[in-house]
Amino acid sequence: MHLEELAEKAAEFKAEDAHVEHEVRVCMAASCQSSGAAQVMDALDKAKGDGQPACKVKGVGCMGLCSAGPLVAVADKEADLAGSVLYRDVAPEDAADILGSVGGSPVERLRCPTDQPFFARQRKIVLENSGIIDPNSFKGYVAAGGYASLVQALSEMTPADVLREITASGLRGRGGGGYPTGLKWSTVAKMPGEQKYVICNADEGDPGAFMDRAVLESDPHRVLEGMAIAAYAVGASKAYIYVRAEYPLAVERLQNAIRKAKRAGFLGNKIADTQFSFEVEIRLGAGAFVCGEETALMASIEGLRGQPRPRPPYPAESGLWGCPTLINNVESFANIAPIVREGGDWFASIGTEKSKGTKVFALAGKIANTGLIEVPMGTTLRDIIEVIGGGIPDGKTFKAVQTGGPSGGCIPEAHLDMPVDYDSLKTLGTMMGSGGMIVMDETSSMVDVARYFMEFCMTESCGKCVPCRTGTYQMHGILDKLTKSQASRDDLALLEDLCEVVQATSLCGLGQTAPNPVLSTLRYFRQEYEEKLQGETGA
Amino acid sequence: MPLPVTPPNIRVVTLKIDDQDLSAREDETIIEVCRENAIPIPSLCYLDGLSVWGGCRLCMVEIAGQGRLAAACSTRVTEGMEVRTSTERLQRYRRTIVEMLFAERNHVCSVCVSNGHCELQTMGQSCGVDHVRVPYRQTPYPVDSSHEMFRLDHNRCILCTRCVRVCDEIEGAHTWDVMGRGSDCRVITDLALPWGESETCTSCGKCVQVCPTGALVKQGTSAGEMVKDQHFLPILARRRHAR
Amino acid sequence: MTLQHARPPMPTDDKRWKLVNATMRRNGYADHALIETLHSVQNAFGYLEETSLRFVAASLDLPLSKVFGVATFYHIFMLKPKGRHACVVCTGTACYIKGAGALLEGIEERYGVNSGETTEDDKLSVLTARCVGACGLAPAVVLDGDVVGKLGSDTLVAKLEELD
Amino acid sequence: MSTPMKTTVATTWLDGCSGCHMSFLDMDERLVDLAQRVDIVYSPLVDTKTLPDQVDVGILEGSISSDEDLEKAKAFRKHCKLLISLGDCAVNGNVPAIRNHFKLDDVMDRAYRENVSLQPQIPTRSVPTLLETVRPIHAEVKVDVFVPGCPPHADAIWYVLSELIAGRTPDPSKVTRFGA
Repeated sequence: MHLEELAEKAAEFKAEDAHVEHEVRVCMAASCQSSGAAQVMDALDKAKGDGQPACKVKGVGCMGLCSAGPLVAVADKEADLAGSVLYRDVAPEDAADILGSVGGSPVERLRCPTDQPFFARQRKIVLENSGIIDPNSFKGYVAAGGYASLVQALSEMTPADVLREITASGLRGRGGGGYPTGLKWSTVAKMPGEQKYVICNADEGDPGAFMDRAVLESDPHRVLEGMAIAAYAVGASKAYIYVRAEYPLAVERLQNAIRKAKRAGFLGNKIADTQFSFEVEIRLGAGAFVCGEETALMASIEGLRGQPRPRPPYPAESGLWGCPTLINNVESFANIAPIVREGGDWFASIGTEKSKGTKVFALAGKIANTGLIEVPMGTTLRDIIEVIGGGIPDGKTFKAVQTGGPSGGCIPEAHLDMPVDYDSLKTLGTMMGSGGMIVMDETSSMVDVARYFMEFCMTESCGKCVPCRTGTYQMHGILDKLTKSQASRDDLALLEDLCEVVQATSLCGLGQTAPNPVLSTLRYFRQEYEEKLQGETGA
Repeated sequence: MPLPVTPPNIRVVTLKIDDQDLSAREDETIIEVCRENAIPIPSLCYLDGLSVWGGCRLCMVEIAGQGRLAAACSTRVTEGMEVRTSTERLQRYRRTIVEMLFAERNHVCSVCVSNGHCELQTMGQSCGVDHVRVPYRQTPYPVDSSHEMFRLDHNRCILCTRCVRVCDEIEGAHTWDVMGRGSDCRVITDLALPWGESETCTSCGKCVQVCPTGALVKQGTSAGEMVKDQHFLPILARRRHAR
Repeated sequence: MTLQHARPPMPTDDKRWKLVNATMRRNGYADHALIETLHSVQNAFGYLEETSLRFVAASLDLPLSKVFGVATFYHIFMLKPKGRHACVVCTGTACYIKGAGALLEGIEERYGVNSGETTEDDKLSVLTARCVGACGLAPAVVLDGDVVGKLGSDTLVAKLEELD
Repeated sequence: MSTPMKTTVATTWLDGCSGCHMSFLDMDERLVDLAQRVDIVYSPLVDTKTLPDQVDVGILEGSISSDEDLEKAKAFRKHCKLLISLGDCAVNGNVPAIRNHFKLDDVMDRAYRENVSLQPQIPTRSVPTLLETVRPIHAEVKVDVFVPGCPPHADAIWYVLSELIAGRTPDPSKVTRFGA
């Protein structure tokens, strides 16, 4: 198949909806569904009946502002979110009013302005289709230009060409570590061996992070397309998506997408009439955070206890069943199709010097606009929290923002003007992580937050290595004493010692980063620890 | 007896360990080279003849030019590598790790059948653990005496998985494994039922011999009487490997 | 010398074993299908009973201890039956910051059960999850599979009371 | 009367078997030598019944299991310049701490009711109240030197005391260990 044929197909699919002028898009991602989006969709379908042929009620993916769900957008067919009329907190009873407004004046009482910074300040690459196309529709994805990058790669590029574009793009792993994607792909491509694997890490585990979930629920084909391009570039023919069992909707949509892509010939044997064959299988996680670590994840795919093993050898040399294996996370793969389409240089023109492109963040906690955003790398924390996030609700003041989940740290007010990228966050003692941002206000105790994360690491420690297994237990014990004002100054010193040992000696990333929330809160909020010391009153 | 043949394509590299100039095959790990050259490297999970586990983290060493410490058991030597095995920092970390092991379960050395012959006890002494700074976890564990020849005392287990590996890799029975996660981990036989009821145990006793502490012992031994003998392991491992 | 491995017969004539068998067949009875198979046992029977573990071990030719090790490593797998209703309280960061602890306390106060426990009348199992990804609705619980968000402990207990 | 040149030493046993003190006596003829250099100002081994205000070296055997043990440990800490934890019970709880795996009430019942045939009753007077958990000395007061062992060998005690008297910091790990 050539690009022209695919373009014809896309035009054909578009033509099926030629009579449609307006779309009523209902967010059917997990968060809005929990607020009753399915009932809203039903009501809209019923109210519409066979009337209004030029109007189509369509389930779409995440529109970002999860706290205002269920969200419904009324748009001209080709319009994006900014160009649509958005309604918030929609109830089934509002169906008739919304349908009545199509092509006329908006329902003001439900309106959620789309010119507010939350929408206007975003730049969407990963989420470009999210909230616009129907994630269950293969045709919708193709009509929106989907699979063109795969076909382009297969028909017009050599694997080396693809590697060159990915390397030129400067894309770095979105799972948190920030390892250059081009370098990783090239390493796997260079490895000898008939059998290689591609793995998509969709075991999004950081508490407070739901970016990957939204991508999988909103635009599953894009992830498959990225994986297929990766497989072509590195010489793999088999892939696994390791996804959390706690994300049933994402799993369902992925299964549906795989089935349809296979039927259409974008997965399976001889894709797009080339010699390239590619199979994708879903593997369900079973409730183990440590399986986000790549070697533990591979153990889990192999049907074993999800325990990490020492690296090297890295998965690129010896991964799944000892074969060279490429592991990237959902968001990394979701960036691939646009990079191939627009070119590596285009991608590299977005973001900062060392962190290219955009990043999807999940805003949660004590912030007005809870939800999902995508901004260029280098956007300041202040912009994200105060402008896009709408600041702190209930008249409270900002205290800290936590990034990087249990491996990250808390950033105080003083550093809010830091542009967000991999390296700047590292200098602040935290990390990008997968993109969760939890905002805390003056009522949150930082010692308590540190204890919370340590408890998380303690229960998620796999138990293999001694420093992580016993160290997280001991650190948690001291933090617990601190929150109860029962700890002494010696305990605090011991806590700092343990942080150092666990960080330096643990086997995998979970243990090595488990002390980060403690260290960063000690760095910026030591006062709060001091105030908690037994028998001592705060300074 | 024919001399062992070095496999083709395996190069010899030169490296420095604690200022000693050494040469080694490039497929060797740091701990192997150290043991060949009588440079002490502490470890409780590594055992010559079993697969590498990398769990105790006592063999961490410093490598010049590398920010992170490396585990000697799972790091191969490279040309020009400079290794330090016993800096002040490493000693401090090892001491803390051993302390946390003592605090995790109930190692009452004075009344242990392995007293005087226990690798953890010896490790504690050599790391300068004269007391434990962290609080003891104080969780009681059961003792399984159901096997007619052997006994399992979870109170003295350090989860090194030597028993699991020897049973799987050398004996081939895979009677042992680990259940649970984190601090709740426990070694188990079959479906975590009493050892004496195991359908797969061949009573070969290899697990008992490789256990570094008094967790796996012979029935009928009393305090200080359990002496382990691991000389069979490299021999069996070699012969199994040769096949 | 190859020793043939004989697959065990189904433990009972319960039709649900066929579902389990189907999963294993789909994966070619490969040992790496263990976790998939345990998922399908739990979906079919609600939990992993000793009989199931033995059956799966024998079918996939895996050591019993390995199967048990895997089943107890992953928190999703239950070795005991659950109550008629399951309330999973999300303890992710966003929910924690917004009061997941109070929800658990509310349940404990009313029903006397903590996370991981089931009420004596088998009505309700209380569980926790590390993050259900519904941070926009914090604090959230998953009640019998449905996410319910923005809860206070009073409203949650009221909802639980409505269950039969 | 002690000459001012001599190091003053106080010892006592808390929850232990007094075996460490026996090991102390096992220094045999070296005790004569020791007596030239130290004055034992308070100890179950001597007659003095009150702990002087200022002592150079305090030696505690046994773990802290009762309110009386705790008081003694605190008094030693207060009056001794340097405090030694002698033996495994003092250093890590050892055998007395095995009772931590049971509820205190069950321990009391076992000792005073279940195993008693004549007038089983829990004593309420003239016995110290047991603490909920048995703890090593350093869990309650700061300890300067730890001498593990069950009991530590007389040679180990001799080594530690000689080093201290000579003004050096001993390294007990060279000569003793847990359980040794």
